[in-house]
Amino acid sequence: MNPVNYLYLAALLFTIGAAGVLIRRNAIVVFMCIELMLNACNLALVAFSRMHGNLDGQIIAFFTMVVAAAEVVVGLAIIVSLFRSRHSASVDDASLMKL
Amino acid sequence: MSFPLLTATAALPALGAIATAAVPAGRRTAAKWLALLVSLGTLVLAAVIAVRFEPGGDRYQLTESHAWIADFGVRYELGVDGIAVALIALTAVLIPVIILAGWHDADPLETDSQRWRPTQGFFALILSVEAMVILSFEATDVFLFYILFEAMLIPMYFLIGGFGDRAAPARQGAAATGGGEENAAAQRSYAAVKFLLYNLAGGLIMLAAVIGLYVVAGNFSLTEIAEARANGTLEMATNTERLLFLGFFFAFAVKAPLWPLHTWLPNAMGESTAPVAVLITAVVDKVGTFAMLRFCLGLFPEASEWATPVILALALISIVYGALLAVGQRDIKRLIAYASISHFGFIIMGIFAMTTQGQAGATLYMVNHGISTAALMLVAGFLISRRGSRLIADYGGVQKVAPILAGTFLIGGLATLSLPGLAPFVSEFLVLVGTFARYPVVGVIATLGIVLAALYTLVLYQRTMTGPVKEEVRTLPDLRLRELVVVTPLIALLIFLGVYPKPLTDIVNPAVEHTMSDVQKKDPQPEVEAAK
Amino acid sequence: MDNAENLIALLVAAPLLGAAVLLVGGRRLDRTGHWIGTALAAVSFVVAVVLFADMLGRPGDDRTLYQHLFSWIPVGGFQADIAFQLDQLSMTFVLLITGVGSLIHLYSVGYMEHDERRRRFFGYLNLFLAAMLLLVLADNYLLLYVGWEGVGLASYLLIGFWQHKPSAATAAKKAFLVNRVGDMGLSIAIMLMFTTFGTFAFGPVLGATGETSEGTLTALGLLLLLAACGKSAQVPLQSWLGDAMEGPTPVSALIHAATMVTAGVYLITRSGAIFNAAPDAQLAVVTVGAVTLLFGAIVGCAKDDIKKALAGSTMSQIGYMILAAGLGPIGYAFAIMHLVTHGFFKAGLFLGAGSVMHGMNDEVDMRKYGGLRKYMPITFVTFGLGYLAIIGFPGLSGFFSKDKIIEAAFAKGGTEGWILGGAALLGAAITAFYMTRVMLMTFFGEKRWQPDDKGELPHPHESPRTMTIPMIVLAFGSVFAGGLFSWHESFVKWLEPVTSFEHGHSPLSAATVTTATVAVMVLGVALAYLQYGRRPVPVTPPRGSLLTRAARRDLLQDDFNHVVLVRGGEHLTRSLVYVDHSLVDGVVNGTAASFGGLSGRLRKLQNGYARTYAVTMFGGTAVLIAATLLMRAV
Amino acid sequence: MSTTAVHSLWTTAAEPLDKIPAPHIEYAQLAPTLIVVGAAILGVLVEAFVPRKSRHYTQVFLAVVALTAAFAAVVGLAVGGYGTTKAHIAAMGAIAVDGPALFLQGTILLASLVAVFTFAERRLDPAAHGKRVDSFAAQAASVPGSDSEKAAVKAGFTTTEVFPLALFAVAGMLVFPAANDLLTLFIALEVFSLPLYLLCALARRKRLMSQEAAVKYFLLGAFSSAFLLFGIALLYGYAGSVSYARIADVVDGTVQTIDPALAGTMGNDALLLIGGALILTGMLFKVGAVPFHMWTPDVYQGAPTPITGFMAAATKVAAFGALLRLLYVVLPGLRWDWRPVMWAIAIVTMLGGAIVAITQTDIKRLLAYSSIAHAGFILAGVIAVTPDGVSSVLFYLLAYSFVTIGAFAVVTLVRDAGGEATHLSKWAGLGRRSPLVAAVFAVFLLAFAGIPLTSGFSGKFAVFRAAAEGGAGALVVVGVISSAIAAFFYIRVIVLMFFSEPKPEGPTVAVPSPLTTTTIAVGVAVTLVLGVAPQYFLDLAGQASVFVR
Repeated sequence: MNPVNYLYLAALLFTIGAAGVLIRRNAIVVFMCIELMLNACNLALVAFSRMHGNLDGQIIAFFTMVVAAAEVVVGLAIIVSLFRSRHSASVDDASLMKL
Repeated sequence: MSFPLLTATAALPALGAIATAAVPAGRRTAAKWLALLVSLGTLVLAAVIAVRFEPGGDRYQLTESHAWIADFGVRYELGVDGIAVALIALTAVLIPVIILAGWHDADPLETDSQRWRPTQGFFALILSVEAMVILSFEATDVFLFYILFEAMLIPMYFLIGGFGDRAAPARQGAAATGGGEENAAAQRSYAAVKFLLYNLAGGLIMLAAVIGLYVVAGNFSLTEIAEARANGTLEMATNTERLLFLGFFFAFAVKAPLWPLHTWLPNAMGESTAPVAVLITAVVDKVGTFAMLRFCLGLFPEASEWATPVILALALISIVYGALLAVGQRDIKRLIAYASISHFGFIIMGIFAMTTQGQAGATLYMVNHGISTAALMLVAGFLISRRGSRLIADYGGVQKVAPILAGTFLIGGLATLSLPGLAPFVSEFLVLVGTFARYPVVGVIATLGIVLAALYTLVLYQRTMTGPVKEEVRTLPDLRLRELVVVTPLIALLIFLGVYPKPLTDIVNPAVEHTMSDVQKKDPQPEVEAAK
Repeated sequence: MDNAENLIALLVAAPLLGAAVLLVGGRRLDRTGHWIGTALAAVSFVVAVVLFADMLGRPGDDRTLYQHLFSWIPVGGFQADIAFQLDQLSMTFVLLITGVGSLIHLYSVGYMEHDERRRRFFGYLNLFLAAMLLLVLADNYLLLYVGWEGVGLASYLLIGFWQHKPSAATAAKKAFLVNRVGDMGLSIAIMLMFTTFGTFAFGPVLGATGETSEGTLTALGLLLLLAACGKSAQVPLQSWLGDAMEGPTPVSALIHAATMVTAGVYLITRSGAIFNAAPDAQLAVVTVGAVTLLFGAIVGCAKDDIKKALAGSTMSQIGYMILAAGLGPIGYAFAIMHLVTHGFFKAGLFLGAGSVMHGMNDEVDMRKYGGLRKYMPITFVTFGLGYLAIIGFPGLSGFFSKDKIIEAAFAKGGTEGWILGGAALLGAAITAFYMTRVMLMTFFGEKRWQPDDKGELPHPHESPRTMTIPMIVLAFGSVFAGGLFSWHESFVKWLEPVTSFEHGHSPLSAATVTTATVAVMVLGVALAYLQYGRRPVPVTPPRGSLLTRAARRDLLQDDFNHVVLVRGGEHLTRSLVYVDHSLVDGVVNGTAASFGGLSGRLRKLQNGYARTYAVTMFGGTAVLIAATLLMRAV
Repeated sequence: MSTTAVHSLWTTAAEPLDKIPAPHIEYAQLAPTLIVVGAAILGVLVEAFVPRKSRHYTQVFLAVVALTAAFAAVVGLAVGGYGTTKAHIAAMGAIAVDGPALFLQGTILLASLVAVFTFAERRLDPAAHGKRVDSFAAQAASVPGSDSEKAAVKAGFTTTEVFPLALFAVAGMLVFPAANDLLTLFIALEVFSLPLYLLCALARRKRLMSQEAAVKYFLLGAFSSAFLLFGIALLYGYAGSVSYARIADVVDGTVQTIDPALAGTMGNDALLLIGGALILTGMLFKVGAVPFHMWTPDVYQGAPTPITGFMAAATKVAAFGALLRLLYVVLPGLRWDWRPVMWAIAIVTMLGGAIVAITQTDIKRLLAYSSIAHAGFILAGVIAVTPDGVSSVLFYLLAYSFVTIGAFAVVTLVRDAGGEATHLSKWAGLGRRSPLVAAVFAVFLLAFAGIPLTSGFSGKFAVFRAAAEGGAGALVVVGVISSAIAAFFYIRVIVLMFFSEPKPEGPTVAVPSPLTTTTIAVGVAVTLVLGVAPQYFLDLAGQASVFVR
């Protein structure tokens, strides 16, 4: 199959993720959408890696996964602490600071 | 390497400022005396400059030059021509007077905390202004000048905003009138901010032009650039030159100030104490007109000529408009401020008339206007401090209770209306003649200014000093010794320079010749000789 | 006496020193001040006499002395010097100024006796003398201008001497301002001279009139005329003189009758060369003169205030002089001659008036005088002689000088000649009328004295010696000066080297003119007698004819000024203040405010919702990408 | 880890397994980073093993020593000529050791050092239960206002983890501007972002705001890094490599061997352009340029002030360093595409920051917006694609970072019952209460405003000059205009401090320990030195202005 299609898919996933970030209120969901975006990147990387016939893309994908994991740790920590102090994980509730 | 006289003259007040600021809170009087002595020392150094300066000699003398910011093509270059010497002398003379006049203006209030030391700050700021002004007169490096031109705004800003006089303010026109220390403070900081923003805006526009100049010329040395332009090694596209000129001129026109960029001056002079007002109009604003003469004409001769018609028109408007507004004022200080606007119109007109008489006259005008305004404004300040009001209407018949005060006030006023025999007449007439020689119509219209000047001065004098004695002024004391000491030298100078201005003209003339050659202009020949 | 020129400076220096000493000296001089002032004035007079004697000792064409003190304003081609020139013309003035001046100093000693600021008064008087002498001694127009404004200042200070009176302060201000308008003319004239001749010293300028266009000269002439109008209270700048009577009477006598107001005549005569070459300018001059001499005379008829009446007459008499000066070489000498005689008798009249007021608790309204001749005989006699002189009673000073002018006016020739001559004659008639009126209302008729504000009737008495002596001396002048001057045309001959002189060719014989003059004079006197001698004078002024009422108000000229200039000016300034505050300043504040508003609106975007921020980021990225792609596409 | 190395591993898999060619790493030249990382790891161990009461001092000591040593190492390298003649690519193409890298690393290290002093400050907050406390939460995990929090406070807990976290962040920042391939770039970004997210959440007072700031920062940061990563993917797809040099060659079309795949992707400029744009987005987010700036005010306000100062200074330096390298090394061939865009962004950033700041009422938000405006000014310098451009930006960053840290340090001093009094109205009359502090803050504000004789002016002049020489005269004009606007609000604060009457219930100025004092003193000193005699540092930046490829 034409590798370009994988890229289309990646772009699609990326956009879906972005859209999710923009429209979902729940911090956790938003965060998952971001993860989705990262994974879209991974797909693209792997596809390109295949096209160019070198491993760089795949290596980066691995790194990305690690980074994503780290982000989960940090992110969940923050979101949970926020949730515990506000009893809500809605991003929109967290708007003390504005203007 | 001879003794760096110019640096010393600027450094002394700078160090003095630091020392004064360091005086502990308790020792107020010590700070005052220190400041006074330092300013007098500066006066001595300035006198030395004036003596060491040879009118016949090089264009820039006592020069100093050191590497500074090579990366920006900036050098620490100093040098004085006759014009600079005259203005340095003016500054050095006025500052002690101002300090003495403002002796009690910054005494702390009971409400102030112990660590707040307004007095030390006041005199330190004045000295720092003196240092920067003097150095800016000496700078022959555009960048160095620009830096000082901008930096001196800060102390001025604190002087205006921090030390308004304690009189209940009286705002002009539709604006809300009303007393109260609160309101006063509000208007004071309004005036201060207005002053700073106006001048900062001007300065930033100039910054763009300065950068542009660097891009074109590659360095900032006034002498080098002028040379390069003269011998054609430095070409400037007409439009580039004009844009750069405008950038510079705008800043100077704000500072001078030229109509319609003048509106900060009445507020600033109205809200600040008389000595600070004098500092603004008599000393700091002179940097603007001086810079027009030295930098606008020196760096951009063609553009200057190109812009002359418009500038003359604006100057003319300033003259008449300022005078008319002065007539319409109800507040003594604002009246004097508008009068100054009118006078700055004359100075700028003289500079851009591009004749020897015009430019020499303009230079003398800077000096004389400094002295005369100082005299008038300071006496007005003494009056206001006695009665606690700036409204003309609150006075009347002062002449009867305080004849000496009234007399000095009258002399200041007569100087302002440039009565022959007093210094301002010489300069004003030179400016008029110089302008008339090249632009007769402009000269004639400008002459209206002398009638209007008589009008606002005499109206002011009549309303405040003559007529039946008002109840509130019946108890006003006459001038005290300190105040007499302040006024006497000014009046003496006014008379001396009015009768025998030759010492001044001797210094100034050669410098003016140079400027004329910068712009490659010759005085128009008299009709009769032209006919021959 | 060789190098007498070194004395010239002394003429100016003496009174100047006096002024300085008296004004700076302070209270400790209060007791002696007036004598110091008088003495220094006298010194200057003595010097003048010495120089005069010296001058007579030399041939007519070699009588001019020069003294160069120092270079004043040297800038490029502009070379102004402090230098004096003493020729017959200035000599005449110097003598008049110092002579009359000293007398009036003396008079003031008595007149100002009870004023606690007498020292200051004498200081101002000395200042005036110095300035006036500078004016007539200057050898260039710029220095003349200095004196010109100097006398203006002195007059300002002296008119407003009683500053606590608002009317006085206002009058002083008005005088200065109106004069400034005239000064504008002079200063512009000087500029024009500089651009035309490259100098403004008398010699070079007046010598080079041939080398420039008539247009320039006409312009110069008109500008100088403007200056003269201001200083000499000629129409249209005459309005200040009447109010100037607010000043102490000696001031009116010295400044506003004898000397300062005649400076205009001096200026025109001095600049004769310019006017001779500019007929149009001359025409303007004679017109102004003729109009003013009638104007002043008419005003003089209507005033009940004795000083204002005399002021009107001064205006009118100076009108004669200006007229004469405008006639050119046929008139200059007579202008100056009338100026001198007028200096004597008008000063005399004013001092007389002062003496009367002195006796009448400073009452100035003639309707409240009457029958005073018995009570102050000396005043009456001296005043009477002055009166006879001014109406041109044959044999007295005024007769000779005025008669010559009228003759010269006719000699102008053509219709102009007739008109001017006619005007001059008419003026003579009216002069006789109003002066007789003054005479009758003051010294004859029954007493119409009114109690003053303190409610006590005045006790008229003769004035002290210090006041009467000057009056007597001046009376002598009013009687004999004219005769002396016209003795073998001595005065004309004396001035000729400076002003040049030629006999006019009058269409009427001298005899005819003289008889006509005398005739109209008698007529005027007769009319006045019928009006004020036969019938009792009402204390409250009658409503009077339209003309009378107009004349009382200076022919409405003041009202015109008030409406047009004062009111108009006030409106202009008020509206400008508004403009400055709302427009010029408004623009700036508006800009600031608009930035504030913009800021406020942009701020709203920062609404605290993370997702909004994400949207902006996303949008930003989209735009960024689109832009980059577009860049490439284009 | 270099990708070419990986490639070789893959192709040589046939070889016997006992021979694994070890990658060649120049440890000496990576010393600064390694020292910091090592110290960070040590810090974690300290948390684990050192008893609580001595942790604070140990951590502070460790951090200070580490940063100083790292800085010494940087200086050593610079003196060793690695900034100029010996500049080259280290760690098998992963990291560049050259002038800009060293200059920026030096700046970051110094900035972090003085910032760490403010972290360690324990005199400002009133002692809780007789124990000195710093400005970080006693126990970040405990719910605000809960009993556990009270207990933690009572027990005198302090979050000494801030120091290792900060060190990790610093390590990432050191690598970020030196990264020479996209992978390293991405990793470095994450390495310094993640600790910062956490640090933001650690405020002792106003914890809700602090947490909110953390969340916002985290979500938006992750969002932007996703964009960055996608950009990386596309660029990799375009060039078939992530090493800067290689990509640059491909962009310039100067590659020797072109395999068919590469030929295919090379033809597709969309990949290149979109990828470039996405990477720019990621950078501009960190820089805080409009329209990617919106996190800045909230995060600056919510984060503990010492962290804000650290972030505002060090992050900007690192991000701009990376941006410079990206634009000057990777995408110079694309200049004609990105310059117009950057023009637009610079303009909106300068104006936007300045204008919105006018109406701010909270000092920290005010400084946030001013930092946005300054980002705009720096971008003006970035756009001039000349060595002068680079040096001017380097100089500006140096000047700016110290002013910023100093300013925020002063903010920590002005306190009332609720902790720091950041609302402007509370600053009224400060000049009369404590003239010295007010004067110092005024100096910083004047520097921000770019008044001559302060570092702000020298920096502004440098970048504007570079921009003008680079042919961006219009940008300079916009710059001065927005400076004029910006001046307005700086002056507003000065007016407030000096010309308005102090409020009776106004805040007090806490007397700091030598630590914060040092920070502020250094800030003032640098501000004035760079303002009056900047020549030496300009030379330094000038020598350091050449990127190695």
